[in-house]
Amino acid sequence: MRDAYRAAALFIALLALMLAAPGYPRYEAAYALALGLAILGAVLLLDAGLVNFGYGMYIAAGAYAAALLYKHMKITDIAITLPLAAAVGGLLGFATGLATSRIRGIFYALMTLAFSMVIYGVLVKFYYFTGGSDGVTIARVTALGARLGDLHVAALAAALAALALWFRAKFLATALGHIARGIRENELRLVALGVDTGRAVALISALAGTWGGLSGALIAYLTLHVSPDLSFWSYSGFVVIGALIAQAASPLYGFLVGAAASRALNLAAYYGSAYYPGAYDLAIGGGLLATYAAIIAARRYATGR
Amino acid sequence: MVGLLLSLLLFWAYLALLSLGLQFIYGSARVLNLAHASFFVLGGYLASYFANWIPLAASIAVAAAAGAAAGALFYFYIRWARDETTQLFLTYSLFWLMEALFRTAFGYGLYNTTRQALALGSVTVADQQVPVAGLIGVLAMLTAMALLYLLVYKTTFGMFLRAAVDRPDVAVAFGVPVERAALLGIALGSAVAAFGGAVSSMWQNFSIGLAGSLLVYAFAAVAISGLGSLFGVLASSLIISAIRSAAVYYFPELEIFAIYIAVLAVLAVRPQGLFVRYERRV
Amino acid sequence: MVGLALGYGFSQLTRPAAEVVTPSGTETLTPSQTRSAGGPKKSVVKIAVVTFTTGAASVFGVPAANMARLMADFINQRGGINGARVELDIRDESGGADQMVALYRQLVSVGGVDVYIGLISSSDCLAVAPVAEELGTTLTVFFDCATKRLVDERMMKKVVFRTGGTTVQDGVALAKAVLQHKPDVKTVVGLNQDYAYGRDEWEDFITALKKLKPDVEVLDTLWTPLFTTDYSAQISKIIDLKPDLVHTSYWGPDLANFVQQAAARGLFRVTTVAFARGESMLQEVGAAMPEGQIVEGPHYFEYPSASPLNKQIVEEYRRRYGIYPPYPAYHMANAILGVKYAIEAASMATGEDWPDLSSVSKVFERLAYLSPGDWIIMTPNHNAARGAVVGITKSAPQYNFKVLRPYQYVPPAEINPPPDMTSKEWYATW
Amino acid sequence: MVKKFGGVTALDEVTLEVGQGEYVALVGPNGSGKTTLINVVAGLVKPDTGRVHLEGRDITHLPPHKRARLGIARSYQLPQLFPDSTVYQNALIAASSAAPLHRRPDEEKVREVLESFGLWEVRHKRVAELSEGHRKLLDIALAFFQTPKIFLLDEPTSSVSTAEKYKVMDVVYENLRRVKAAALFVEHDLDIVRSYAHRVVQMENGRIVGEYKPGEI
Repeated sequence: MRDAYRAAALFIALLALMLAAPGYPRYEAAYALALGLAILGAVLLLDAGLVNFGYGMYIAAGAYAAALLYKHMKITDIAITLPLAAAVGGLLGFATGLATSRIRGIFYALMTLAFSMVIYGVLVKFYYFTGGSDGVTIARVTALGARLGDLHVAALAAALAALALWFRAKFLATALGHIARGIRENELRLVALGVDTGRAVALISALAGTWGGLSGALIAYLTLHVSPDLSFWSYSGFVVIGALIAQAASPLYGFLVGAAASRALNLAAYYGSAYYPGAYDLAIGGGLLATYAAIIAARRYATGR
Repeated sequence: MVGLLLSLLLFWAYLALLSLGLQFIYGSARVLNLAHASFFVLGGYLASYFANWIPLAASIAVAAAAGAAAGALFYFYIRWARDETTQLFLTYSLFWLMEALFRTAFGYGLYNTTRQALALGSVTVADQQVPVAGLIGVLAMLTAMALLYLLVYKTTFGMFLRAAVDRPDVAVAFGVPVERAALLGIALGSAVAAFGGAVSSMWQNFSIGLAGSLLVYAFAAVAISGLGSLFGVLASSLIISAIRSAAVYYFPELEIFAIYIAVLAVLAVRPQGLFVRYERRV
Repeated sequence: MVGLALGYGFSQLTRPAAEVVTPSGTETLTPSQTRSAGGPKKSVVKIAVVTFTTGAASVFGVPAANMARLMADFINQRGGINGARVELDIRDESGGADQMVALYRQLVSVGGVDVYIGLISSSDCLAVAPVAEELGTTLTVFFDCATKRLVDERMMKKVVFRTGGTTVQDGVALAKAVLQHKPDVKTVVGLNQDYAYGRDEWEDFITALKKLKPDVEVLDTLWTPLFTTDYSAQISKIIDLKPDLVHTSYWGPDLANFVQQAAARGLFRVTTVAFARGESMLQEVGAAMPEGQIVEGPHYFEYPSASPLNKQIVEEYRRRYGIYPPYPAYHMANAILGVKYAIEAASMATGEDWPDLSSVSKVFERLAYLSPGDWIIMTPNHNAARGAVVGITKSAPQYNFKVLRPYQYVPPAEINPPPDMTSKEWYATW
Repeated sequence: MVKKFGGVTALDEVTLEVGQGEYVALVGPNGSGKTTLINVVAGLVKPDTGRVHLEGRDITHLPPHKRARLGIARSYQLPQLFPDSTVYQNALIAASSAAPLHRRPDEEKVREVLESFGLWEVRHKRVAELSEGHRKLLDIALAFFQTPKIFLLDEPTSSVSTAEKYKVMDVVYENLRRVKAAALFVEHDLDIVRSYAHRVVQMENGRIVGEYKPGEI
């Protein structure tokens, strides 16, 4: 039960933050939580030692599921678009999981990168269906008919983040969580212990895809616009690095640390870009390095290794 | 038909120049560099910049030398990576740091040496006007390949290199300077990349954001060829160039896809790539 | 009805003189005669300027940012906007639509900007427009993006405006010019970037051309990803097809790459190329651009040759930045002047020293003002009804790049659908 | 059963049967095909010809993880553990391979197995900090979460000090007897063979060259 209490506490804390924060900081906090869901998905795969360099495709799948439902069928209700986005992300995760069930290491990273670039190609190419590189604009988001403003979406982000924390705690405790660790550390032995690691990878990928889809839908509700860039390799790289930071920071709360770090870098880039054109790239490159080094140092200090 | 073959040849040279360095560095130091295309672009920038004052050939040489120096710096940077994920992390950050460098140093404008390349004139082949610069590009690629091949398989340094990369622990026991081999391997690979960029500046503009899109082509070439094989990446660049040129000619809508679907097909059938190195058939 | 003749040279660039001007086909706002000096005195107006200062599109964005700096100085030297000094906060547009939405929110809240002028990429405009309308706190003016979806899908209702034209003007003006210079054109090949801007430009051009000359045949349409670096395959195919005309809307490095590689391969000897919005790269491409090509641009520095305002701006721009102002620079001037006159006209109309956003918006919808490059006539759909310049490239002794000789200005009435009609409906009426 | 690797014949017409609860030792010089035979039974290696049966059912074409579920457990000459985890976490992973994916692994069973292998006291130690003996025991213990029917022991006491050899074998056999599992084990130390095997099979160059009672060697 402890997981549920912990998740509820996080929800209340986040909700309070959302209510207190004015317009823009609230938007940034909500976007960080949305990114946190994607980082959680990438962390699930990292648990199994799988660096998915095309993770953005799951985010794009969820975001476009929500956006295209609006573009073609004028559906704005999150009761429909949110579960569908999660399902589409999960399906894509399962499919890529099956395709990569026997593939590990650098080849896994290359293959998932190739998948995401095919998805990127689809989103850019089918201009009349997907809006091409202009992406899709969502006029408004509703829940059971009522129009959702910034605050409501922020509250939704808080709820999903709490759900993510509960899920993470559950995942770490269940057999699948331990099996993921087993795949990372010694897959050969795990097979000899009777585990179909191919199926396990497919399942973990499906879960990662589902969280990616949810993250994509949330980003769509927040920014009211989706573009193929979500599936480009540099965005996936950003999520994977956030996940590496999360993994180094803490098994349970890591994804929140990763999300906060990535959004903080974005803010630093904003303030820097007024004075120096290279600020954005410097903030991302330098910021990531500094954060990772800090966490490794903290980890080494803590365990005295 | 001649047009198709010509464009195939030119893009083949361009892609091979881009991918050879990436492959050589992985082959000699087990480093898959996410910022590899940035070294290629660095070469293009430097050549374009210096070509305003010194002759084209000299500016290409300067760019290649700078590439080697940058490669050496990169070696000391990447040595911190204990495992693949840290390596991925460090090179991803390096990618952004080099973009910041490009934005500050070459932020505005288009960098190319097309003016000098145009002066080299062109040759007509069956009603197709072929720029001499393109032929130089193909020549440059073939010489780079020959140089690397000779070096790896015909010199003691090459032997050190191959030994160091296959079994570093055993190689050290035999007195192979593993560290120095990796340093030289990376420096040479980066020099080839910068040289490739410098040569490509004869027909292409260099600007911010280019490294990001080029990397995907280089990864496609390396994925199809298999990691480490120099001839493999030469062959895979030809395959990709053929696919791309055919796509443009016969089904232009598919151009973006064609290459990535080929990568998926190869990875599905032979994840380690079509021309894997450890079968020593180079 | 106000017609803000607003003086003719920069020296007269002071408060709007209330003189009725009736540019064809649009009515404008009349200011009340007396203006009380009441209301809060605003000493500084902070304008965010978001354009590509780095990256492939910097050849577009930096000239615009430079024009913003030049216009701000000029306006400040002549009493600013309604007495308030203009302060610019120039930001880089790179990072994608996602990033632009976050930047917009940062600027209008934490950044404390009064006016937001920005955006070259259509993807960014389409992302920021709905957020700006939903927040509704800041006057938002798009100065360059050309996507016609902002108009056709009525995305600009409250606080968002665009002082630049759309792909419709480019396509129709270019089609008419092509028929003028190559009346016997039969076969055409499209070579455009594979994203909404490229597709819209091609669609508008070929629809107009086929309406004007139904027997035109499209041999092929080639699509290349944005920022492609190698065009050898496309060039070979065009040389094989030998069409009478090639249409392209390439811009930035893609245009430079294509022209340089095509010239080296002798493409211009077998066909003529029509460049939609090609004017911006004339100076950048320089000698590589051959003579006899058809180039269209929303602006061209030699037009209007008689206007003292244009001559003064071109001279000052060249003195400061060493190049003639390409059309993105003119687009930025249109936007900044539009903001100035909208605020000042609203101030005259309402009598308040610093009018609120809704009255500024009401004025801006029906404003007509003289900008260096053209008369800017705003319409109720929040978009400017713009003209275009088309010409043939030619060498000229005093320029180290190809200029347009001859060139002609195509007035707005010829190439703009009426405000209440979408481009599709308008083409149907031809 | 025949198995060739390139030119080398690892297994040449080998037929072997292990009865219910029987302990069979495989002896012979290095390269005599002992480990290959174990790998074939475990499913890591496909024989060129010949069949593998478990309780009458032909499992030649079953993948390794299915064979493990049917009760073919194995240990390794060099212990195959989960290097970055503690003993307890290693056991949790092994327990999870027997549990339904969405449920928690049976921590009661973890305590039970670790205690029966004398590893409970060192459960929080990282695998790298364990003694050679403990590493061997953990390697074998991990296979006990699948209730083995037959246990393939690949040199269970190699690289363990002679003093600890018998301690290790006693613990292993006590657990084998507890779950009534048969054992096929490769062993060089003839004293161990004598004290623990019901039957001894000698192999050379991929062929079975002799079968003896423990007392006869």
